[in-house]
Amino acid sequence: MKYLRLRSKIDNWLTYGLIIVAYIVMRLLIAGGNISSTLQGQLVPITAYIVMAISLNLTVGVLGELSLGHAGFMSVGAFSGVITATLLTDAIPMTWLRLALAMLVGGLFAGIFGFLIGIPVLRLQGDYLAIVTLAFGEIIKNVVGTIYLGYDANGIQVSIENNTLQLGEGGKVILNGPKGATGITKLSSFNAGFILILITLFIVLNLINSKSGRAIKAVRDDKIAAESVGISIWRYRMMAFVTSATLAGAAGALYALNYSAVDAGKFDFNKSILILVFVVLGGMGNIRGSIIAATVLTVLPEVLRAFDEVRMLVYAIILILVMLVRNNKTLRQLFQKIGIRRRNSLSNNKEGDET
Amino acid sequence: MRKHMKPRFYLTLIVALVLCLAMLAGCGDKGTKKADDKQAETSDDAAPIKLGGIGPLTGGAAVYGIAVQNGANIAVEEINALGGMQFKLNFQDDEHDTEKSVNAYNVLKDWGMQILVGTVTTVPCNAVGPESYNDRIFTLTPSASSPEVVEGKDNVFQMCFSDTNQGIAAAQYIQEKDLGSKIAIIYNNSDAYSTGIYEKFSSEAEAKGLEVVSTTTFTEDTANDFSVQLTEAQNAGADLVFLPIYCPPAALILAQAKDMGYKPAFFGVDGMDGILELENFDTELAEGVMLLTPFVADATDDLTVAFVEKYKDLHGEVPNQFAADGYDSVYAIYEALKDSDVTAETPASDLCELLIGIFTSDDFVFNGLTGDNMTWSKSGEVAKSPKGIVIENGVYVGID
Amino acid sequence: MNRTIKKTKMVPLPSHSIIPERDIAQKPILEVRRLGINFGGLAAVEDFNIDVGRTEICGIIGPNGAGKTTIFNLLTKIYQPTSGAILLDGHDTANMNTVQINQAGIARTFQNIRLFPSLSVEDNVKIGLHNQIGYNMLSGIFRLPAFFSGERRARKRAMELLDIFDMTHLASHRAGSLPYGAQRRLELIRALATNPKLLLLDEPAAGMNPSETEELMSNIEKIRDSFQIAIMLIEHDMRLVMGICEGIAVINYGKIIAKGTPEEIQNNPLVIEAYLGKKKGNHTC
Amino acid sequence: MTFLSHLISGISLGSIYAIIALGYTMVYGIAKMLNFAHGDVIMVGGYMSFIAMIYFGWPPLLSILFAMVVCTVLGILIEQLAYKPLRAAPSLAVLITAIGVSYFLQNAAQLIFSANHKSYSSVVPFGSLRLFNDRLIISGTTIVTIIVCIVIILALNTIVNKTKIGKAMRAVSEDKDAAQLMGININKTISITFAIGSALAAVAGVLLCSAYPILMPTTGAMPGIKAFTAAVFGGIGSIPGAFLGGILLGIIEILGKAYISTQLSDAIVFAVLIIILLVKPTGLLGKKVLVKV
Repeated sequence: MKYLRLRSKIDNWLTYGLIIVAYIVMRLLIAGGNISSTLQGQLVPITAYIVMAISLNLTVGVLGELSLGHAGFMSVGAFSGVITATLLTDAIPMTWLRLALAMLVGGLFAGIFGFLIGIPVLRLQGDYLAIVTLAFGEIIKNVVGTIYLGYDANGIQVSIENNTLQLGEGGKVILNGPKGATGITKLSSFNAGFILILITLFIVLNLINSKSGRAIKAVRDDKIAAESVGISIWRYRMMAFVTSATLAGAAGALYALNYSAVDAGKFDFNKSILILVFVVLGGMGNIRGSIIAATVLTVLPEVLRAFDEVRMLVYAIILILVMLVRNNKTLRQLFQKIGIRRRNSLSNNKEGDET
Repeated sequence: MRKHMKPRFYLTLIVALVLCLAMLAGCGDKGTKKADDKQAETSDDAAPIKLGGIGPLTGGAAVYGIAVQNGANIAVEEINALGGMQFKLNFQDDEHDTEKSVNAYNVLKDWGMQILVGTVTTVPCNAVGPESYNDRIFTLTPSASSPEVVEGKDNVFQMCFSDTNQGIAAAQYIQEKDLGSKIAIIYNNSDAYSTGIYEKFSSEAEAKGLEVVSTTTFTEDTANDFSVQLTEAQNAGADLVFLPIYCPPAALILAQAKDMGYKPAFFGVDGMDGILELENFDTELAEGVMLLTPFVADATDDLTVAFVEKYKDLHGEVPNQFAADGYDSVYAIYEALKDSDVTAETPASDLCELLIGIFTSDDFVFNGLTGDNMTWSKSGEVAKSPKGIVIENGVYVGID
Repeated sequence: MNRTIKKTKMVPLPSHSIIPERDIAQKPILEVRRLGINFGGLAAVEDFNIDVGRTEICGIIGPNGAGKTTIFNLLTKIYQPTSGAILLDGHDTANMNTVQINQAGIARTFQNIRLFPSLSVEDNVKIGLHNQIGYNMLSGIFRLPAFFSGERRARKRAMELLDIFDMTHLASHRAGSLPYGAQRRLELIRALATNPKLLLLDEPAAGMNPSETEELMSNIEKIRDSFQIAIMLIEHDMRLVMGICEGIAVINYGKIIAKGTPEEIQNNPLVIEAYLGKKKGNHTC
Repeated sequence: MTFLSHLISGISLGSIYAIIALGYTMVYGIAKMLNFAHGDVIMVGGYMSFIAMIYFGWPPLLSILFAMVVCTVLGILIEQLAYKPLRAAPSLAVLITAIGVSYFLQNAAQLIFSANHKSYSSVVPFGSLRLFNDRLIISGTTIVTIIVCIVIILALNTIVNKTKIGKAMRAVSEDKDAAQLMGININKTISITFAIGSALAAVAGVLLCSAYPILMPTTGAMPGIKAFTAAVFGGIGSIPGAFLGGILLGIIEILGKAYISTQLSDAIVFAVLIIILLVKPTGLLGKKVLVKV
């Protein structure tokens, strides 16, 4: 009995440990100059995707609701973060503070959106809920792509659909409709991403292992039973959904501020699906699994560049095979027979499903 | 039951494997050919200068990236065959995505890229440009046309018209030739290129006193049905429809307009090039369509003829403007460097300063597939004159 | 959620009370008047009236499909009644939803066990204690002192409750992996954890063997005695019903056909008819 | 009159969504899985008929048949290789696998047919129906698509309700385990469902490309998502619902473009979807599932 509680604790510390060790290894590699530009350039997106995967796991794995619009929250966070960072350029010279504020504002806005979207979404169930999250993701993509926003000495100007900004001298367009935001001052760093992961882990793991997390899991397991013991499903679904959206928003800000340009079309259905793939591959409700899957699947396409034009085909085949091997007993045994037993069982231990 | 199914499962597995292998074998041909090329390149005495290329080779925009890659490869082969300065092109996929584009850029950096030919599409180029600016790697984009691409970056140059210039040129052209009195515009507002041209065109048209009677849009996701846009243009009495878009939606618009019995003049930009080369396209639909483009595949000058011939031989397709841009980009770099003593050992930053100097010097004039007497401004925009083209009897004909 | 229901006028009805003597002095914990629900025009429950005393154990019996579980679903607002009124401890529950009903003091178990199968036994009970654990989301995330004290108390209480059925050794098992009988007991403990005034048990002895049933009976009585709450149960096991219930209501086709003490019910011809069919020579059973 | 003509455009677009949605809903209704690769099977159907017509010079009807055969084989192959091993796995695993299949088909198509766009020739042999002096035009493809939709609905209804395999399908749809206990071969039933769904996809591909004659490897992706939306709109699993949902989606999209904004038409479509689902949480014609407690 104590053993199980202890194991869950050890499990959490392992997750923190994994992140910290990975961070230290990367730092050492960078310090020693032994890291390729490719990998170094991917560090920030990897951290952003890890946060995305963990946050989506809260909705999909812990709450048990399929969300196909997670990229929408990333988008809201990305653009509100970029706007914040750009507006504060002169006011706050410290880049780290500006980045932190941008992530905070990004998270806040995404959280507000999550709440507003949650009101209708969380009245639905199952596949219908999923399609409505997809719909919101598409709406966000569509609408953000039509916003023009700029500022000059007189303040901020916004227009929708047509660029009617009348900026004075020294004015700057931040959001430029379909072109998105360009000329962003890059603020994100690996350190910031690392800290955001730690914060995310802190929030998510502590939430899961508290009274609220227990209620969220209860709602996942059986809604009627949860209500019958006085758990408000609306409240806890909303809690998970908004927390998830907020973290996605912060990750979006981190992600966007790592590039000089970002457009609304980036955060589309395919991006939502990509993050969902991280979660499912890593194991539902398995936070460490999400981290590993997000990292591996972000690096994989780069590793596959050796395949030239068949690269994405190979990626697709690997994705299908991994899903099959992970979920089909016969195939798993077959693979073990072929002789990758050790590696497989090792990875099974690592990514083993909790559910 | 299980026992019955197992063999069938393996049977299907085998069938699929055979299919995969067959496909890989089909691709393998290309692969080995390429490897041979690479060997041929490296067997020459001088070590090649490393050119990096970035563009979408997979996904929805793949057609543009692949065209640039193919065009650039032809140029590299030709240049290497001349002896003397040798090039080696490493072209990486970016899936028309900013993140992947920066990844591709870093891959190329690890490879030792000295000059960047890329990126093909605008939004990724906005993300890669600042990187190459910081790293001091000379960048010549074949086809990323937005003014933001070159803005504030002294090392980034464009081979194609900037959207601004195209928008202005189109408005000027329409006014000068008096092509239409009432203009309707249909543009893709989820696309930076299309929106960029539209914005400049509409302000320029206003300045020139052209009457724009209808402005409608579509997005990548709704690029199927244009009945609403066309009806609106028709009801507004537009006699000229300006289409600052790529050819696939343009082809749909032409077909749907014909079906509606709406027959205005259509005026396109360089993205419309390639419409006649769409496989199985009914050229009658495009009869009378005008476009401003720097390149047409059935031009009769020697350079174009030779290029088109070679491209068809290698890829079985007629090259479009993107292929020509890719080809020209490599040649422009070659022209700029051929009299210098740069080698594979020259650091990228030295090459960068050198090339910036040459490209912005007054006496550097480049003649290529996509224009004669091209020069570059300090900002990185190209100056060349667009050709007005009209489609007659299924072929492009110069208007002038 | 808060659909207003047609309220029938509260007319003083002749008491249907089968409340045991010790509870008569006090207000009944549950008063149900003319409760009814239609499913697509079909009256699943109709004109259902009952009073339950503060510490009464009462039973609802009836053939399959008589509407017994529907009554529980109405009492807990999983279904919204189409007519009638439910008064819990004298308060009208018309505008309450399932969650509020539980917080107001009704807890229940389900005919087809509804545990949280992926959570541990201990956590299942802690979910029942949820509204009594006094810390909020932020204390949970930031691990403020309130979190630790709240969790400590919850754990202590959970163990006390599990101890009623000698289940403390199972605390760390997954609820879904428990044997059937243990699941039923756990569900009861979870309901009890919400600190109810009225406990609804839907076939608590289903699937239990005679000795387990025996134990359950004594436990139900023990719970009533130590928690001083009312218990209403649906059961097919006549030994259990006749053994521990003080009042029994018999339902058929959604209506009460008889009410009374176990002895009265056993001798009621209507009940015998409902269970055995009319004596027209049909030798059912 | 303008409104009428917009309405007809909406119905044209909607009929295309409807025919794709029929395949989606059929597979979902029986196999209970969201087959996100459906849109890409449609694309394959488009390419196959294109090849048959242009490269082989076959007549349209034969080309359609060829596309149907290829897609059916492809559908069965996908089902056997990618979905069948996951019969016992959680539904999300199947969803992700379907997405993998979708990536695979798109990229394979690009390698085989090249990324270059192809211009499709309509298979519909007659032109548009012109009324009121050309002010109202109903294209031949629209008429054919609607007729085909109705034929498919009737055929599916007959198969599902009148045949033995249909009975098996209904049983599998209700309860897989119980169906298996009753001696129904679940794998065979689901395979046949996929075969039918894929054949429908081929027909949908041909009609999609006839209506909007540009063919590329990503042709099926967006119509696929829209049709999925349409299927949910009508109540996923309901065959007439898919038709109704498709038509309505098309009409809303076109009217949204015409009267509100051409830029935000997608946002409008999805907003209407959300509103409908809030009023009718299981779609227009979806069965309301009463939770048994």
